[in-house]
Amino acid sequence: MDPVGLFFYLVAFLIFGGIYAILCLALNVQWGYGGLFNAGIAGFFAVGAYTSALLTAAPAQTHLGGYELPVPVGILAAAVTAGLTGWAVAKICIRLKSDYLAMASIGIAEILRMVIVNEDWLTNGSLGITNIPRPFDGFVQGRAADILFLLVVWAVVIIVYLICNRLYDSPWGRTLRAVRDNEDAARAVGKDVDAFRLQTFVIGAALMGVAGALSAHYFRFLSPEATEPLLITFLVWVMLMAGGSGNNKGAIVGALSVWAIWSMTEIFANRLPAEFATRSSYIRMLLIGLLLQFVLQRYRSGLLPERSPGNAFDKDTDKTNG
Amino acid sequence: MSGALRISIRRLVITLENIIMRFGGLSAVDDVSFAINKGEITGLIGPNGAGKTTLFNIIAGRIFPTSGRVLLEDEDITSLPPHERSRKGLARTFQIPHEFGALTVLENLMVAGDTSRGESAFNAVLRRSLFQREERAVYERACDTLDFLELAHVRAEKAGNLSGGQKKLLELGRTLMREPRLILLDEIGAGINRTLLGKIAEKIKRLNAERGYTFCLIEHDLDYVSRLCGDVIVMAQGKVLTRGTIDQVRHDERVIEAYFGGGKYEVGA
Amino acid sequence: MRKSVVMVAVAGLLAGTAMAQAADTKIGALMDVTGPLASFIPPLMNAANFAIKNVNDGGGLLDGKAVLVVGDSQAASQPAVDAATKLVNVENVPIIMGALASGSTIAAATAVTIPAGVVQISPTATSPAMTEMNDGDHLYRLVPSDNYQGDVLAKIVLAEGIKKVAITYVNNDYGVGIANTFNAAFKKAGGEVTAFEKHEDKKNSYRSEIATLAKSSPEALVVIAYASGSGSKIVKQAIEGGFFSRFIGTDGLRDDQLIKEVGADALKDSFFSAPTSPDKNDASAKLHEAFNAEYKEGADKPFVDQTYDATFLAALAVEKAGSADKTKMIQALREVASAPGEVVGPLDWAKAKELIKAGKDINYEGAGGSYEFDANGDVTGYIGKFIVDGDTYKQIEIFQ
Amino acid sequence: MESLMMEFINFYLIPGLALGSVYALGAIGISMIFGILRFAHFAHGDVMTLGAYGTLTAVWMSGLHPLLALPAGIAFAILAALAVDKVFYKPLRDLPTIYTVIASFGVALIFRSLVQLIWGTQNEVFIRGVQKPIVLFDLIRVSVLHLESIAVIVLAAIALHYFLTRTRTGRSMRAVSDNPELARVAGLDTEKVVRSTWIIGASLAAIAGVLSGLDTNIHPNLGWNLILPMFAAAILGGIGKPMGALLGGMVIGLIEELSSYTWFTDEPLINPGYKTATAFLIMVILLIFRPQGLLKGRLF
Repeated sequence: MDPVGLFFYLVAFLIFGGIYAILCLALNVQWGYGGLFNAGIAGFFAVGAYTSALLTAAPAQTHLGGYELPVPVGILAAAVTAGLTGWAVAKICIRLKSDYLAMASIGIAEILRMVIVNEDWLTNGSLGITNIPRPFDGFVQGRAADILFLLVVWAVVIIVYLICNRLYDSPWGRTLRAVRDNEDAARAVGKDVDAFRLQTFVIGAALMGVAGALSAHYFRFLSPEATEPLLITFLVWVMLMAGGSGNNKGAIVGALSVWAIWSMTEIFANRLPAEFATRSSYIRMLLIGLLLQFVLQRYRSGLLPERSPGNAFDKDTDKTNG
Repeated sequence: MSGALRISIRRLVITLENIIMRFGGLSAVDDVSFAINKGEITGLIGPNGAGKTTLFNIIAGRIFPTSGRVLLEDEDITSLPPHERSRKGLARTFQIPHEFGALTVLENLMVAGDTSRGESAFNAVLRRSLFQREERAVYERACDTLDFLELAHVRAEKAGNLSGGQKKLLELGRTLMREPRLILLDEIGAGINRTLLGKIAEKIKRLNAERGYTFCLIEHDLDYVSRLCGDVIVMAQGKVLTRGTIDQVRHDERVIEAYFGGGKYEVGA
Repeated sequence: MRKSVVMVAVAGLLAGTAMAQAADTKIGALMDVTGPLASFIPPLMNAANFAIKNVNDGGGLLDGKAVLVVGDSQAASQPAVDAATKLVNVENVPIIMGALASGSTIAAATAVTIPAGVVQISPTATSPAMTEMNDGDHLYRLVPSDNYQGDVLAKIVLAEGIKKVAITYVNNDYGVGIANTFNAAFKKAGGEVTAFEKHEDKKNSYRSEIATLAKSSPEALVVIAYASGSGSKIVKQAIEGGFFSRFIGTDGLRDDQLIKEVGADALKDSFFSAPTSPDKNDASAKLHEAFNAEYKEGADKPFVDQTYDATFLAALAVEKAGSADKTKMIQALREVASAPGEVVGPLDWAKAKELIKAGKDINYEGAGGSYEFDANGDVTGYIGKFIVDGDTYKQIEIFQ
Repeated sequence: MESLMMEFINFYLIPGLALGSVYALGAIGISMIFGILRFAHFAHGDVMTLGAYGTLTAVWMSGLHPLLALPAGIAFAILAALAVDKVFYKPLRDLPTIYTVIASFGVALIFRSLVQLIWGTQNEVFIRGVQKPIVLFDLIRVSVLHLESIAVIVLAAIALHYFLTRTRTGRSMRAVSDNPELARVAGLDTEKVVRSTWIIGASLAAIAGVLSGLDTNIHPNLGWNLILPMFAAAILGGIGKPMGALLGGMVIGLIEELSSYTWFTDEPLINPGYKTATAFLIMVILLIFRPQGLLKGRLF
């Protein structure tokens, strides 16, 4: 066993885990707080990834952009364009109820995917974008660059976590949860339900864009299969359900634990005899499907269920709040 | 109709003018006009399907009438969405409790407060000091309301876990979080036990007497109505049948007809 | 509970690693086992396993056996990077064969293998972008870049006397690359392209596209797609609709699957291009015979030759380097793959091991080509022209 | 002019209808499950795949024509659907639908992995070689398969209509779909209704899978690749309206084929790369402006 290798696997594991954690936190804003069934996560992820990639990549004949802007600018721009996309989507279909919103968002994500794959002038189509930089690219070479990138990713995770926590622990978050629990009652107590949903959708979409940007910088390469819904939309949903929707810590824990299962099962699969080399991958997918059912039936409120943020004023009044 | 004559225009909270509500071919509300007097507890009664809840929904803005006007004091609010009516002081409860299930009891009340600064996502993340005073005020009002409703012991409980009666109290509490000009109570007494029913009635009376709150309530239990309401409006088949004190309407032939289809019974006896 | 899962995972990991013999050497393989290319994989997996089997039957690798460790790259960047990370860091492989799709190959290379200094040999990735990549000489491939096959195919078509074609290509890295080059080369050489349309993979009906392609009566339809994807469907529906009877395809279409779905009769006027081995080399035939003896079928499937060769080359590089030290792989790979040196071919592991032991230089001439890597890690390679012959394909001409 | 007309019929209209009939058969099940069980069944495409593979196995074992071996595939698909309903969906029935939706996503993964494990990943075909089309009056060229598809969908529509209007179970199903609260009060046997829904949905899915397999080939992603257009069809027709779903499927199939017709110029109206996007675009537009669908389906 090579400890150095294991260390670098852990680094890579945590980079992926961090990117998924951001996606999960973003979905938590939309679903956990706001009750919006967004099944088009991959679409916002892709918009963010392409925005940042096109702005920061080296100039190329094959696609638009290549402005070599600094990576943080790219990431911010990713949040803005993904947020704007989210705004447009929400403007059209925020009034739709649960499953219908899911259908509409899948449909829109698929349309976005087709635009990415078809509009060669913009994205270089299926050939993808190469030479996407990472932040601080000049400083470190080789595998050590991963450590630096890990720090960048988790710095973003912490920022996103803090943002989400502040949103949660505020009248804004409280109202949003009220909208989620009962739309009519929220209206009856003076809340503009559509406006809250719109904001939620935009904030979530922008954060998803950030995750997309980070993944493009991590791979240094971006092509349309980055929008694969199985890997982005579906997996993120599973992570949030497993971690505990409505709970930011739960979102991060869910992202890391489901990603651990997804990634580490392959190491087992590799221990099977050679005859199983192809089959082990199918068995792995089968097990993931079964595990999901297990989580849904046994841990349906997640590892860390939703908790009310508590009230700062309670401390100086009484101790009944738990 | 003597009630309407008694009061001057300025004392009307809500005025309905020729409200018609059609669903497909059916008229749920058929040319209804009446006004609700400030500072009183008005009862709205009638058999099932009379259009009472539809009318409530029209007043609260949950649905919009096919024709007619709704006035809040002198202002035409016919096309105002429900949340804006709520901000103008129109509060309501629902027939089936509409609690915010995953929120604590305290949060359920605080949500209903006026937290316009804290409801900005930008402030929530970056300028949290901006809404602390507002939040404090809402918190204190919520605590007072909990004490008033005797719900303080469950303040940290998730609202979804409350009993049916406690949920009704909570709904009532939510209407008190902003200074309400009119509180619409849709069968607040339905499906809860006698003791709690008495308690709710007492609270409503106190709110009316001590704070001068105006109520309009839909209720089936006429004894209950008689304990609370000085003014009763009777509806049947989408129309207003009559209006008066509970004793007047109880003995009104048309009311008996509407409730029992003809027999000579005393309503609610 | 979750903690215990992770604990078990780590424990299993340690146990699993302990199980492998100390003297065995791992060869990494990135295969798009699940995902959109899944239908290609079984014969390719056999090819990789067969190469490892040949190594072990012929005396093993270094002082022990060769062990193939497969990572599932799912033809997408994210799983490719994840799988490559595990191969490099957990399995500590000195060299990696794969991945198959250009996208997963590039992502794995830029994010993992290049920074980690591990040599990666893709048997099939054709993207032109790989040529210019700043890869520190770590990335190789055994098929010519799209630019090459497209150019050659244009020559083949014109040589057949076909002047007017319609082109349809699958909208992925494979289809777009070859189609663009072919289109440009064909026009430049005086051919006429009546229609140039991409299509989506995974659809059930391409009839309206085909009807549109058939306008202005081209002589043949160039189909740049995988037989197990949209390729067979397009050919079949074009024949059924009576639009085309003559088809021109690339290695993705030149698949037994096409004959299985369309039938040999309908393809008698059609021809195909695919990377191949030089004229006199019988390596391919030799490999196919042995392969089919082992697995009953599949030797003629696309990319089987290249996958076998890539795995075999990876093993040769390790043997040549004399240890599983990843830093020695670049030089070792270049030495065993290129002339000069005594020629060895597929199945010749014992001979190769002997020669390396004796300190002689060897030159692997594979079933899919002779693989003289240029400075970019690319090969020029040979392109063969194939026609349908019974249930399979026959090579009738070779271009360089 | 006439030849243009014929070209339109032969190469756009009839293939569009044939494609539409596959979508329609799948969409009926989706629409009924959505209407009665109230969730979007993401594994429905994979039920189609199972039906196709079940039939394929029966063809291999018996040597029958695929359409004759179809009952075996149908039985297999029904069994699979009932089993997953019992084991995976039923325990979640009282929870918010999101749980069941996610569960069905997982079931789709399970089905697909099982197919890959049992039958492998390579494409299979029912019938080898090209089917020569029938030529009528020197003008109309139709493939036998397309006639079969259209015949099957007509038969299915008649049978379904009969079932839903004339049988007690069928009427119960419609009642539950239209108004579940009322139906519960009326004391309908909900479990029986649920079972019938799965049986019908899975049977039609299996037929769709086999038709699709006959038209092209059979592979583990066969149904999964069709799931989104089928959802679009179900929504287009109105959720909970089987006949609407049928119509929706036809419309989506036709639009996909016709979108790349050279309507006004010599160029296809829509870049064929965007063919599928047309289905989604219609779905999204419909969801926004007429979420109850063409035939006034339920809204939740």
